[in-house]
Amino acid sequence: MRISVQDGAFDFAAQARAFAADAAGMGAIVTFTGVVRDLDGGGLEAMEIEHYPGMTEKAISAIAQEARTRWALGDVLVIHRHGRLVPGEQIMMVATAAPHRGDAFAAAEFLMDYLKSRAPFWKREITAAGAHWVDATDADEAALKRW
Amino acid sequence: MRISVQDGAFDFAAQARAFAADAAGMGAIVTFTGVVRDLDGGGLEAMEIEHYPGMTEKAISAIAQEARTRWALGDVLVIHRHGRLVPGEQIMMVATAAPHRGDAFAAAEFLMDYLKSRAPFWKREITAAGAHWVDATDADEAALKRW
Amino acid sequence: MDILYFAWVRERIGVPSERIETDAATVAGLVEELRAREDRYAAAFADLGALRVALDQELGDFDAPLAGVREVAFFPPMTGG
Amino acid sequence: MDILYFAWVRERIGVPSERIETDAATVAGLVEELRAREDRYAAAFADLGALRVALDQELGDFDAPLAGVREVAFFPPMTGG
Repeated sequence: MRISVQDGAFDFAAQARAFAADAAGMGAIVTFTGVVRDLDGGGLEAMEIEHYPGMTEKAISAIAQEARTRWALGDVLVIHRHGRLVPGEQIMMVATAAPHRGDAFAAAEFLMDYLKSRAPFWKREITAAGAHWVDATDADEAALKRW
Repeated sequence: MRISVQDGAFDFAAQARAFAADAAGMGAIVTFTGVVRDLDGGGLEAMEIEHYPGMTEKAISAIAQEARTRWALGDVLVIHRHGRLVPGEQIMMVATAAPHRGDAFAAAEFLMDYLKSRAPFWKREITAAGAHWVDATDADEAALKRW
Repeated sequence: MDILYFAWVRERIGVPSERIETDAATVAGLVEELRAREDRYAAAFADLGALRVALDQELGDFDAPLAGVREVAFFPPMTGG
Repeated sequence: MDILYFAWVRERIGVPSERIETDAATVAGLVEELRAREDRYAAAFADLGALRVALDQELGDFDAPLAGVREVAFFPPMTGG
């Protein structure tokens, strides 16, 4: 299990390659990558991500451990950036390896749902008009109910 | 949308990198990679995958098109090998790009469930004791019911 | 009409494909004709519940009509992915 | 006790953290003390439903006891991923 909270960029494909290479005996590997997307009407200059150093790593570790108790997993990787990102940059990724595809998919979705609402990150959108904290959505909170 | 049915190996990470690079404006990228796994008791020498040339590409295209009508997707990639593979080799991959993570995950799982049971591939396990056609499972058939 | 066989169906019948003349109206009628030919066909088609059929490379049913069909394939349930 | 603020809570209060002395028994008691200090605290803590709290870096509730706690953080609902 590897968890990295970092301000620098990561190479999603290189991380996926290394993760897959280490996943001996696993039949299924799922990756998710989140990318900074422009606003629907355009105009996003940057996304700034604030976090709670110390708690962030602990919270993600707890979420990943929980995933390991719920599904038969070989390995888990979580990388999440903080700081200033521009549209098109990769914010975060998760990867899961499991003997069977159902477990790999479920764990990856579980990790994403929990990272969205239970890891201490806060996003702020920067446009020409100013800065705006992104609101948590009811849909993201509701997504936790299914687990 | 790209679909490749091939006997040669593919470079999962390079494919994932190219797919992500082309997915402009997408917020979520999901990849699934299937790997030949040894039998639970060991002893798998090879997995031979037979397919139905011509129909295979059509069937996968139809599945991918169906995914595009069900979810808001930016792009879809499916690579599936046939021929003789040894444990640890990657059999196939799918990748989906979407504005939102729910669509990317759902489409990737849908593609996998349909590829398992509706694309004309047949797996044969080769061990020292002989060759054995892999049986389709009730679980794989049942997985289609949720869509 | 081209008839194709895959996986253990191909192994039981002994050839991957063959061209036949048939007046059968449906896939089921074609299966009856094939079964009557030789034991290896009877063995391959013993349990239709264990078989799938494609007509011109589209999955179909055993009661599907054969009119206009050029290629019929028989195979066990698929195991891709 | 170290008190940390994140996102718009930090912006409203104007500092990312501060050390305070408190006899409050619970998080809610601490919030009452802070609200009484200055308008900027009253503004930040106007709607507890819009806030989350962590005690020693674990998510907690507003009625959680403060005994033994060294670090309390207030912030809006998280938006990671």
